[in-house]
Amino acid sequence: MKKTCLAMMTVSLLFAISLLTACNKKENTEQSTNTTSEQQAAPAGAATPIDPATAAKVSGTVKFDGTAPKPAKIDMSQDPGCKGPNEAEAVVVEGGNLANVFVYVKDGLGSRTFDVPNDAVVLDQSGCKYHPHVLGVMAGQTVEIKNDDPTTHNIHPTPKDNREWNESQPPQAAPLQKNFAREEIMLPVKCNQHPWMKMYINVVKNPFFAVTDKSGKYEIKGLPPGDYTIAFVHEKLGEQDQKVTVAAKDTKTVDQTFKAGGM
Amino acid sequence: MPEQPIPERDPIVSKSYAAHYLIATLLLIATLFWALWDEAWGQRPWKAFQEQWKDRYSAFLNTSKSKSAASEKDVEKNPEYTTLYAAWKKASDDSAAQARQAREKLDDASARLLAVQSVFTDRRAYVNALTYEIETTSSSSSKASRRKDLQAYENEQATVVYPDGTRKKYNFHELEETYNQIRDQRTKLSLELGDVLKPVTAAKTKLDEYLSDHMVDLTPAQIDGLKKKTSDWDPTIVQINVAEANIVDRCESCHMGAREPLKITPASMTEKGQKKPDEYAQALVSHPEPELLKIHDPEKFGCSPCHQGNGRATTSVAKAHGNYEHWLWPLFPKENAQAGCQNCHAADMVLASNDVQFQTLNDGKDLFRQKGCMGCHRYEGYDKEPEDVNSVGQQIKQIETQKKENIKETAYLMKQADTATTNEEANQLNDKAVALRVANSKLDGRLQQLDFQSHSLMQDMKKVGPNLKDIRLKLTKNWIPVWLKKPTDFRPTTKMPNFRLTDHQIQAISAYIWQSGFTDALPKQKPGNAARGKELFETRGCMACHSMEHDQLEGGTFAANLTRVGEKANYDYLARWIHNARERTRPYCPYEKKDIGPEDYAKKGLPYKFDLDHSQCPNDGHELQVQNMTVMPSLRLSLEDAQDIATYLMSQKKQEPSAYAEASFMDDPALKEEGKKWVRHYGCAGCHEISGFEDEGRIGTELTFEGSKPIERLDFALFTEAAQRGGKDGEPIKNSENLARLPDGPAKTPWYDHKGFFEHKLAEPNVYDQGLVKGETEALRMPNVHLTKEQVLDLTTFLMGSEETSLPVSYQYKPGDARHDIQEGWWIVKKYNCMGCHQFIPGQKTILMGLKQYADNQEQLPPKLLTEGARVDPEWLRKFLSNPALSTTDTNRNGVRPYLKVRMPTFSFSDNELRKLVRFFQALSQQPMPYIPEQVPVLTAKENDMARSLFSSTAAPCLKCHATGDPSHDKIATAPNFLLAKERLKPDWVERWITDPQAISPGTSMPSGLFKQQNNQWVFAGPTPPTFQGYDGDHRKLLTDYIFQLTPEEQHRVAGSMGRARAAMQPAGQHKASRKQTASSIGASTSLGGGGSR
Amino acid sequence: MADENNPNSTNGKNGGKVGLLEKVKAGVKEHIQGLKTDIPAKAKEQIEGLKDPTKTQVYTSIFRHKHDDTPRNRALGVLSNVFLHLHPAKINRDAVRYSYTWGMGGMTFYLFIVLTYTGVLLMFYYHPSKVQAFRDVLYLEHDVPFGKILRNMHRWAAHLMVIGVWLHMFRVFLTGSYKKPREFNWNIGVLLLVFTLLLSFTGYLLPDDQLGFWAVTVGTNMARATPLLGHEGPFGSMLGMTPYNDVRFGLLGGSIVDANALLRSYIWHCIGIPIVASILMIVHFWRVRKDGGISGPAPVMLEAEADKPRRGPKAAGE
Amino acid sequence: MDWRQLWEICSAPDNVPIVGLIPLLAFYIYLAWRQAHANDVLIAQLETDPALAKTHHRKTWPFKPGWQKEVHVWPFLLRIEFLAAIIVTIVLMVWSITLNAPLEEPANPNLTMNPAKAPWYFLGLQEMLVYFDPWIAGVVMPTLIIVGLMAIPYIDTNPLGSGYYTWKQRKFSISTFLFGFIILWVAMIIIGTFIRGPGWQWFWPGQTWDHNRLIYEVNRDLPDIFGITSNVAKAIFGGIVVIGYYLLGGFLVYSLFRRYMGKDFKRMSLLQFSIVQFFLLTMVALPLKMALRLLWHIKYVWITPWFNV
Repeated sequence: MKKTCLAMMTVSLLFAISLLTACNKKENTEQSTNTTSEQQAAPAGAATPIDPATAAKVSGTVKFDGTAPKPAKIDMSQDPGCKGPNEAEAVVVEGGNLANVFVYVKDGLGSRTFDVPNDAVVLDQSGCKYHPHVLGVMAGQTVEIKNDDPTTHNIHPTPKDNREWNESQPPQAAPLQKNFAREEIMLPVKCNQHPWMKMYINVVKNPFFAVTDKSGKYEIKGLPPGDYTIAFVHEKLGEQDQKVTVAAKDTKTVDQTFKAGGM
Repeated sequence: MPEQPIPERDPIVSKSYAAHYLIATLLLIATLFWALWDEAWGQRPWKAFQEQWKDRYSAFLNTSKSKSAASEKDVEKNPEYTTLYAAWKKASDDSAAQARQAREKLDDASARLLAVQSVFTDRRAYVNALTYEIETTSSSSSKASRRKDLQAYENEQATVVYPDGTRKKYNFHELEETYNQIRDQRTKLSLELGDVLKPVTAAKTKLDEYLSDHMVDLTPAQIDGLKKKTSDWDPTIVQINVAEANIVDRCESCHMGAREPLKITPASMTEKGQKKPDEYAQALVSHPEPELLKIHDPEKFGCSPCHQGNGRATTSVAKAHGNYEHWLWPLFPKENAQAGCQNCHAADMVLASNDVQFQTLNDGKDLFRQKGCMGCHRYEGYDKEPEDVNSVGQQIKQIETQKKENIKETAYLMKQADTATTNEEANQLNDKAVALRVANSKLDGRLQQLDFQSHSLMQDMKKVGPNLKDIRLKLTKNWIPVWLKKPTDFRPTTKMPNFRLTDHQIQAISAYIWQSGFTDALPKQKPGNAARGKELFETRGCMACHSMEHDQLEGGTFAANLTRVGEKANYDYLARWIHNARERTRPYCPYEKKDIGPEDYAKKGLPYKFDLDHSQCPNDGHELQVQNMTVMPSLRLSLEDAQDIATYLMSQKKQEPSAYAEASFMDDPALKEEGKKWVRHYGCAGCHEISGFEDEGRIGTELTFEGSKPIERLDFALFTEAAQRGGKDGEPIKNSENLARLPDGPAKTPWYDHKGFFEHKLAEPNVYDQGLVKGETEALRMPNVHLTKEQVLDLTTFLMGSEETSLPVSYQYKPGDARHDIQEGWWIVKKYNCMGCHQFIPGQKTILMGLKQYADNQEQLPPKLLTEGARVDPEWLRKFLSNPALSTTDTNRNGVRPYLKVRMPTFSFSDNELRKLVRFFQALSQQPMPYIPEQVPVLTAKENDMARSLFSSTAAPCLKCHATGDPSHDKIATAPNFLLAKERLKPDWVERWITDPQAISPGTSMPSGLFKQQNNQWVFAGPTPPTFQGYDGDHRKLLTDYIFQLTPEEQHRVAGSMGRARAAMQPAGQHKASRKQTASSIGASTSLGGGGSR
Repeated sequence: MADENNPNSTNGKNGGKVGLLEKVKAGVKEHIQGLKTDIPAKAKEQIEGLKDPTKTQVYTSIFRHKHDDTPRNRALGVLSNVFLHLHPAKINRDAVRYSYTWGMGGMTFYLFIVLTYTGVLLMFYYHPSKVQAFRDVLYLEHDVPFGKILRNMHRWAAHLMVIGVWLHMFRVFLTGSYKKPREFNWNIGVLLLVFTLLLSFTGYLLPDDQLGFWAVTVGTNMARATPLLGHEGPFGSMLGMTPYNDVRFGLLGGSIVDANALLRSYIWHCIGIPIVASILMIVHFWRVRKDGGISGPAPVMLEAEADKPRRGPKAAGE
Repeated sequence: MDWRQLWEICSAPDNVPIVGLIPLLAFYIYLAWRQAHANDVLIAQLETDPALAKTHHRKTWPFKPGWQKEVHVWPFLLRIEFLAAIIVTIVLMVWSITLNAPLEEPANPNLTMNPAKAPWYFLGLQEMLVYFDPWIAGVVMPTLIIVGLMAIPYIDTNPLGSGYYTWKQRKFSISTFLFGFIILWVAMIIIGTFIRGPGWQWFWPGQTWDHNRLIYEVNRDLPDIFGITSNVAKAIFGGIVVIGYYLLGGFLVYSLFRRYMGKDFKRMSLLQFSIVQFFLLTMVALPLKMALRLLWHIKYVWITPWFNV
């Protein structure tokens, strides 16, 4: 009993500290995930020196092979507070390019550790949808959750390896500050009041990750030279890995294609 | 013989023995030293352990201290700490001057007291002595003279030299007074000092408390304490001595770390440069479950009652662990350590400490029941209903005799009274007669209870295997012999074990069973829709117990794997079974030992109707067995649903039933008699209901105390030697499949112990027949239960712990309070596999949680029951458990959570089981029984308005998720209707629930953070409706009270006001067709869960 | 008190006898002078005396004879010692040869002493009750300082003693030492053999473990079959012997080996048999002396002298 | 060859004394034999040379006139006794340090030990249980042993060999004693310890003690072999055989004595001779009975309603 109590206290303590630190940087929140990763590359050097001079860049496009399924229509009529585009975001394909694929360096960094950036990553709820739909974050990094809707949401992540929680956020409530301690890919987050609301958080231990945009593009910067396994993960289509060797100051293009059958 | 030359000097006289003596003496001295060394060191290997402990633990403490110091720094950075620190600092600064002054005064007073005291005590002694003489002198003259002496002495002036050098003279009385004065003064001063210092100590205590509360580990100061303790340690025997239980355990003489407050692992005790933790590092660790030690205080329980071993012995590791030939209780090996729990907790089905389950033992207990071990082996507590039925029957007989005697006695007494000589005597006799009649009436009440009891017990009796009386109605005939040959070939996960039957035995057995089965006609069932059946099968919760294997095995192993059920089953029977598995073909009368048919009912002119309410035998009025003895419940499906599922299941096959070879021998009456012999020989009736074997006893050994059987009584047969010696030829199991069942693989070391015996027996039950020449009826009968490695380990642990305990009764876990209710409840929870759907212990995984369809859809999982007893009214719970639909007409749904596709089944619990279950849930949540409902205050109109506005505000849209009874809304609801709350819930629980539901049911859809604490009140966290202006009451309480007073009309009104006019105006068509609700809700679910499922 | 101690001082005041004071002073002076010479002289004397401790009164009170290496003193050394006077002052010159005597009698006696001593110590820790007995042995083994070696020594000395007795008997037979005039002493010896075995046997049960229990069960089961007195023995049942009144019941104090048997065993082992055996031992040793010391090594006798008086050949031999 | 089994038996703490006894006995027999032989040589020499016999000091040890014929006990004997005591102490202590006295499970009347053995010094008697009924093996025999031992001085009429080792002068008595001690006592103990395994079955040294071993053995009674079925006839037949054995044996002993030990025979009274005869025949009866049992599986010779022999 006592032990768990103590553990809980430390967790809450850590949480409180992270809250404090996150509060300082509130202005900085409007960032796409791509840029976050870019920024994180620099502080990473502090933990394990990565010479920015030799840092390489990996980028590419993720394609979808086959006919994209028609996005399901969502009936939002049950809550008058929900307005906006009502299409499911499970597989978003535009011109053969697949969005919302989480790309990260899965293997090859060895035992390097990286500093956790102080900036919070923002998860916004508006139009009874999550923005972004797929989010990348470093373990321990603060996620700031906002509610821009005139209705109450509840944020309910259902992780496998992290602690589960479920908190309500009434309209105009203060943003929630949360973080995840352990690595976990495609950690589902949902709102119990709006069953269609769903997003995925990806928690990784390094700053080398990105999420493809509508045009299927991604970019990972600041990689030190080496051999890596890069993983492409999609919520429905699963994971695909690719090995890549990066030389100093390299600019590699790594493309990936998901097949329709994966569903 | 050649004459030897005669020596010059007489050898006898001249021979010197000096050298002999020298050597002998030296040897003697050496031996003495050896004996001393042996006593001091040779017999005390623990000294070496303690030396190592001092070295290694000190080193470990040094490293943990630096860690602790770092975390202390972190805590100290905390603003709260800084405030407290500042407060302490300020207090101590403030009081410093005052304190110094007070201390000086105190010191001065003490010195003066001392000065007076030294003179005073001396004089007082003289006065006392004189007084004594006065008291004891007899002559009055000498008394008088002594008195005078005393007087003179008391008046003498004594000089006191004060510390400041002043001298003062006092007579005795003045001296006494001065002494008392100064003493009182000093007391006052020291109190004053205490007052001055009080705020400082208080602040300091607060500061220290804060530190130790906020440190995960020990504080550096605490670690320093440990370091000092360690370095000051003198090697000595550490022992726990409890005379009451004859426990003398010196285990901690070597296992020095066992009770240390820090977590010590072998790695942390490994010396630098060592690769692997050595013997010392392994021994010096802390106890892996410190929580357990809190419940089982080592000062009372010692070590050996749980771990066994020879607690007294300190001469060698082997001796201390009891690993030698003549010690009856050797240490349980690490992997079987939980066997120790069984010693006292044999009656507990589930062992959990601090919500952590003891999985190995719990699984062992489960397996023993699930695999039907108790069908052949008696084990105290398992499957005890048949025994209870017997004892109840006996009690009934006894009471009946008693009653008869009483009646006789009454008549006799009354007769005597009539002829009594005096009225007094007559009255006395009459009184006695009256008392006896009252006694008889009480006995009648008792009889009634016993009748209920036996009714309950009949209902509670279950068999592990199916009822084979129905075999002709249920099964494909030709499939039966194939199944008997080797059940695992057909269904690898079946509970049916592999008997080693010859073809002839198979033929005989199947012939007997077939020919003794019922031949009644079954109602024909309409064919159903397989696709819908599949849907229902996967969503109604069938898979909490049953499994299906397409790509991989999915579902529970509690009941059968249905992958190939289509090959063996009869559709008509299957549909009926799914509709209500408890429905018997014919009731059985245990009194007549006969299956009762319609003809028996017809004879008495009764309708052929039998169920739990019609359970009396038409022939003799005795209690009938009216249900199938299966734990399979009724899911309250409509007949069409059952037909759909049955159709789906019938499609599950790998080959056509017609592909099985014709088994015409099953109709051969000649084989029947022989078959009966084999059915009896193999104890089939232990698990199955078979005609002619209803009262068959168990064929195996009783296992209740199997673990304490002397090893000589375990028959290793030809492998005794091999087991004792181990080595490469020590492993008797040759079959690779069975070999894989051994938890540690093929034996390398000697395995002549209980563990070795059980493991080998379980892995290959006939292993000890190997090499023996035996007749077919003499060979070991135990079938191969095809266990996995882990299961063998679990069961071995269970059996090893099944010992006759030598501990006094006060040590055994035989609670008489609510904990007993918990014990009893777990048996039922396990019996019906409640844990397949519900979570009872945090972290416990249910079968359903593991299913794919719930991975993204957890709100569709059955509710967690972590605090069920605190949540619901026990009376309501009883009603719910006996009828989960909460309705007698509209039963094809869940009573509380109609939005769940998974169905809470009707288990037809007996009154007995209902009582136990309700008590169990209450006890599990520490709720008192009986429950007296809390009175909810009636809200004023204003409060009602406020509560309503909160209840319906967009910030707390309760009715968005909670069902309202409006079908169009309820199809998207994910929480129960508030109208149920009044009868169902406990108000205090509701308050806790709406504050932090995650703490009560982790992962629930109900969000936390709705309320926040403000001025010792819980207020709504979101924007409060304007009506709350100026309200300073507790919002949480208000809302709860409102919910408990909610009427259907109010709810309807609120729902309507929440912009659900459209929903409310839905065509009434859907409303009335409640029977169709299943279909519609399924339809809804597909569109709804579209994102997630399948 | 003070008055009595120094009468001079009070008198002096009263009488004013100054001369007396002077006298006392002189006397004290003289005695102090005396101290200077007397004490060193006495000390010297004392040291001289200690140089030869055999002359001190303490020594001579213990050893009643001088210790000069004279035949007389040697003889007295043996004769005046209660322990050694079992021996004669002088013995046959060859009787000191180990190859002849094997020393088994002496060793057996020594072992008996060891057993008595260790046995007494063991009795401190042992309770002959069913509940305690086994625990006490465990306690001895694990708790008592030197308890283990104590028990081991008792056990092994007992075994050694049995072997010693056998070998002693063997030797006595081989040297024909039972022959006239030592027939009776041989019989005593046979009885001692029996008592040695009984001592060992009664001790076997005392740890109350499986080994002792079954050994004693097997041993006493034979008593069941005692002719006439055992219920399974010939004619036993005819005489009304049952398991509850036969000789075995008498031995065990019950029909099975149980608490009573343990107690009986204990009392026989610790009191009964040792007393009887000690008495027999005393007789045995006494008879050795009285029958003319140990038998040999005697001069060999020739066939022709077989029927002549025993002393004959010896005279001829000189 | 099962060395482990052998080691297990030999190293069982309570068997160690027996293991020690064997070399000890061998050593002392050798010691006695050496001296007996020397004495016999001396006797032979003296018998052929009566002149020397008159002057010789008659011991094999050297002797010179002038040497003391008797020596002081102090120190010449006592120094040896003390030395012996020290050595015994050393041996005992070393033994006690290195080998623990056995302590098995607490006594449990419900759990029979297999084999349940008596203390090692009684194993000879326990072995006899195989061949005789308990009343003989357990009661009669020990009594006879004690009585027989006590009778020895009174029936040994040979005046020679008193006080010195000899073989020639006491061939009969020594061989009888050796037979009794070595064969009937020590050998039985060794059989009981090393040969008798679970179920008191015969296991050769090095054979594994298999608790499951079953042996087919039909034990018959002697009268059965002769086809005697009636109980009375059996009793009479057995009685005749046993009495006949003693009568015939007695006669045989008588003739042997007369033939080879005329002088001894002459010195004996009738009672002495009958006692010698009886004990001798009884002693010989043991191996005979053993042979009957082990080789021909004959259990009883004489069967009566009251006792069997």
